[in-house]
Amino acid sequence: MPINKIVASFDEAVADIEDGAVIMVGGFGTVVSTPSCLLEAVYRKGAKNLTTVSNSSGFGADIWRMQGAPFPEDMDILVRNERIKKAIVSAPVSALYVNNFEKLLRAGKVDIEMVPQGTLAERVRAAKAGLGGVYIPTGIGTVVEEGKEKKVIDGREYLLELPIKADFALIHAHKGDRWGNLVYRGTSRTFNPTMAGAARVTIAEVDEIVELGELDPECIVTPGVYVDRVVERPKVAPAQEGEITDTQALESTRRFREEVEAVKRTKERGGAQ
Amino acid sequence: MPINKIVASFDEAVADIEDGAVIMVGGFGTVVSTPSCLLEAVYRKGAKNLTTVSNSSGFGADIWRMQGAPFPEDMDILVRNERIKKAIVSAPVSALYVNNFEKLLRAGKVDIEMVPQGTLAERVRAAKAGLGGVYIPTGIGTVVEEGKEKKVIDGREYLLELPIKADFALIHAHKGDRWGNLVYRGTSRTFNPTMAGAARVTIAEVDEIVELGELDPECIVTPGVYVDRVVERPKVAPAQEGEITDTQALESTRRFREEVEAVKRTKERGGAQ
Amino acid sequence: MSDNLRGKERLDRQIIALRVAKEFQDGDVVNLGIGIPMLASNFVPAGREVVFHSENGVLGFGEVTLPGEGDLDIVNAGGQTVRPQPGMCFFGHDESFAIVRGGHLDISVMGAYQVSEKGDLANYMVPEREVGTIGGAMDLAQGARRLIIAMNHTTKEGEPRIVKKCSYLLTAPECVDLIVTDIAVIEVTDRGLVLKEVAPGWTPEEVQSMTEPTLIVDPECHDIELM
Amino acid sequence: MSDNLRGKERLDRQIIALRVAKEFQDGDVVNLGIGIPMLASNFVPAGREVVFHSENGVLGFGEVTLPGEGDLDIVNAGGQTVRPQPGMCFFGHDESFAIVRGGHLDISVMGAYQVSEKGDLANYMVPEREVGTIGGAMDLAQGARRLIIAMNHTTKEGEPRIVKKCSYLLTAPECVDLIVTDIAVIEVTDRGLVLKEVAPGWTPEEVQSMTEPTLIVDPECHDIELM
Repeated sequence: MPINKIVASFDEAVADIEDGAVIMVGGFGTVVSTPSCLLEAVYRKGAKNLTTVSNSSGFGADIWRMQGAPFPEDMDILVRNERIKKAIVSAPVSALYVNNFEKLLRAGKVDIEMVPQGTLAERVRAAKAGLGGVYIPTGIGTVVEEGKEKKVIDGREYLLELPIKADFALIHAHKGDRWGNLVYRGTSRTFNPTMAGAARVTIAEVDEIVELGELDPECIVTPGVYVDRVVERPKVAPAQEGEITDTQALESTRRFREEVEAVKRTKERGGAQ
Repeated sequence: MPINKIVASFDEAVADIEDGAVIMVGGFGTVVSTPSCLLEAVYRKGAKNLTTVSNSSGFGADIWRMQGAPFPEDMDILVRNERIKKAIVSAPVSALYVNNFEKLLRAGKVDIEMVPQGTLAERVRAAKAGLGGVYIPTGIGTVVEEGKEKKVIDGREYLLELPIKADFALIHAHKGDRWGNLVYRGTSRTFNPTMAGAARVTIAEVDEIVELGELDPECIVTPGVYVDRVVERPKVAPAQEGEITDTQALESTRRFREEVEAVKRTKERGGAQ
Repeated sequence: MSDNLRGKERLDRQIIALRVAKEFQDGDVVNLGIGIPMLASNFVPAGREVVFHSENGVLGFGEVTLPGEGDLDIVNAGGQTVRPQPGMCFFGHDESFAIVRGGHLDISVMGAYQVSEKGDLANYMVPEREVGTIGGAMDLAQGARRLIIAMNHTTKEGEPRIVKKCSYLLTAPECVDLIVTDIAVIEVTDRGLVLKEVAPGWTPEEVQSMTEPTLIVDPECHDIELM
Repeated sequence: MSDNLRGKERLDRQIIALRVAKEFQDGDVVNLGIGIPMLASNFVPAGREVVFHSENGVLGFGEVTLPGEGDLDIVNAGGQTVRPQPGMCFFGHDESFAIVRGGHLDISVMGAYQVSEKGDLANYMVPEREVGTIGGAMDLAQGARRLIIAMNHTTKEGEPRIVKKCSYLLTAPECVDLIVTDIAVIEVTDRGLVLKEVAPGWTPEEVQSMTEPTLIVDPECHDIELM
């Protein structure tokens, strides 16, 4: 029988994610790197008391709709619906933007383990690569040290960092085939290939499913062996309803546009006047 | 000034490899994955008392000339000329073939630290990734345990394995550009991308140098940041002189051909008769 | 071993590989060691799709090809050219062993010098030769979900290779799941070694006489199927 | 800070970024943090070739582009679209931080809340807000060969950000090499903080009055060049 990891729908793909599950969620801060449709399906499924492992905690759909992203949901869909018991996360909040995660955190409604981004990547990789732990210098001399074994190796201090094990990894890739081989697009790899294979079950949301053999064997980033399920995004994104009401998003985009324009002017005139 | 990591000759590329240096050598067991011309240049340079880090210890040029490999020298060029003081190696000898390294080893002319292949890869990666060490389960209950710290993590025993640091990494890639970006060909990646960036200086021998921008950014395997020098193989390989005299090589190739033919016959008739 | 068994016909290397390949189920990710195991990529049962891993950094290759045929840059761990297949992909050594160590292989098949009744494996160092090669054997022995050993049942001198306790240096303790030899198929279980199949013409008693630990003969023990 | 300094003209964010970019030498591999640092990719001095790294997995991108221009799949760590360039390549997070932690970056540029006279950095957690974000800051602070801080010299309330000892939680101890602010350029040395440059119209004494630790005024201290 041919191997076939392709699953027909997002709801089917996440049907066994139960309350209390530990889920890794790929991506960085941007929605285009995020498994948006899988997150929506987890929300619809109703799973709660989740422990999530992710780089960031989401900004909500409005800011991404402003950018024209066709699938605008990010981690915020689980945050604002209070599905998360504990977040293992590197960049939970933003200096410029008060997100829903920050509100929950201040309200004491969610536990957090904040992890340096590179340490998060390495701990996820350790789980995938069968390592018992890794010694990492990041965080020495900071609160990240707390409760961790310290060791001096070759004259330098390191912290023992343990693998992060998870039940599911939800990732987003550009193209995939029935073996689970994946390629990504541009800077949207981020945590997606790192998390692929690091959980008991890896589920890949892809922009497009292609025939076996269509992906160049020299350019496959995630070997199919790491992937259990592949599910394709709809070719036509659902229409986004309603006004964009997020004033923070509008404001930060406006500010950034002004800044880039100011940079251009500064450059054109060769510096300050 | 444009960044230009391209070096004009193999001799120039290895000119600063001094006696007593620690050098990583990419590749697996096959010569096509090996930086053959760099190894020849190190031999010509005369560097001795080297510590080498490699998967295997070479079979000599004859076996590869028989296969039609245009650049047939492997680790054996440093072994048979007794340039190696110590080898950190995974597969030093062969069950079917007595190589020169085995002769030196029996004669007590070289030190060896034998390392499981995956542990070798992980220790090299640890050096490149700035880790102090990694806990690895491989080798528990074997001689590999000797002298190593053991730790039970989450109910399983692991060995503390330390990074392997080196002065130079000599690697072989298929194509490279002036920034040092590299792509490989087929199964010849092996230790090459793993070692790229793991030493103080990484030198890449490539089949072809291409213009910046010719390599697909989605398919670059080794980012140029890991590579210090790029040197191109001659487009026309030097003529190989002399008869192939290695009787072991001839015999093992003959035996293997017979075996594959026997497999075909067995398959055609649907099993044993 | 009695003299009358010494000359008795045993399975050849191809048939051992063929028998090993029957273990591969649809979708299995399988690593084949150097020697007999590698031949098994040519004997995948018809209609099954199996993904072969090789430690030099490839998943999804096909049959071993003749020397001189094939691309020298598409080889298995023995350096033998193999047929490319759709779905194949390449990677470096760190990723290759993340796959092995991280438990992403369903089956590893290897040769051996000795296997103990507890499933200890010795396959890298021969004392009489004073040297050996670990290679990927230790990683594969402990990393794969299921370890199958393909080997001759006895040494050239007729000494058992299936022993109570390995006298050779261990590759990994308690790792072997199944042993396929030129005269038998034996499963390593918590109760001990269970004889599941014998080569045509061989009896369980004859296999026992060439095996050091006591074998439990499976009530359904039968002849190895040769096709 | 005296009231007459409060209204004095300081460098704007673009000019701070322009000054930072003058530090980039040919061939440098540079990571730019969110905020002012990111603007520096638009100010690379003419004729120099610099390779920008961003922790989301890219090396070799070009200038920041306007919102709505550019490809959402080619962005810097702030999620801003950047111009693709020949030689650019992409990778995942484990590789991205192997590059950072492994010492493969020449320069990291970041914002900060506070820098101490020893070069301690505090830039992730504001006590009054009770929350913060570590992100890649700890990795970058300890991993890059040279750490440049781009920030305003004082808080909105006029309190110094360059302090004897950080009152905010540390990102990393003793990691900062150079501080570029809206009124000065200060080098962190073993002898202490050395004032190298001042904004046009500012005196070393005025800069000192807005800085907690004592500054060593470089004999060659001069005006920051604005172009």
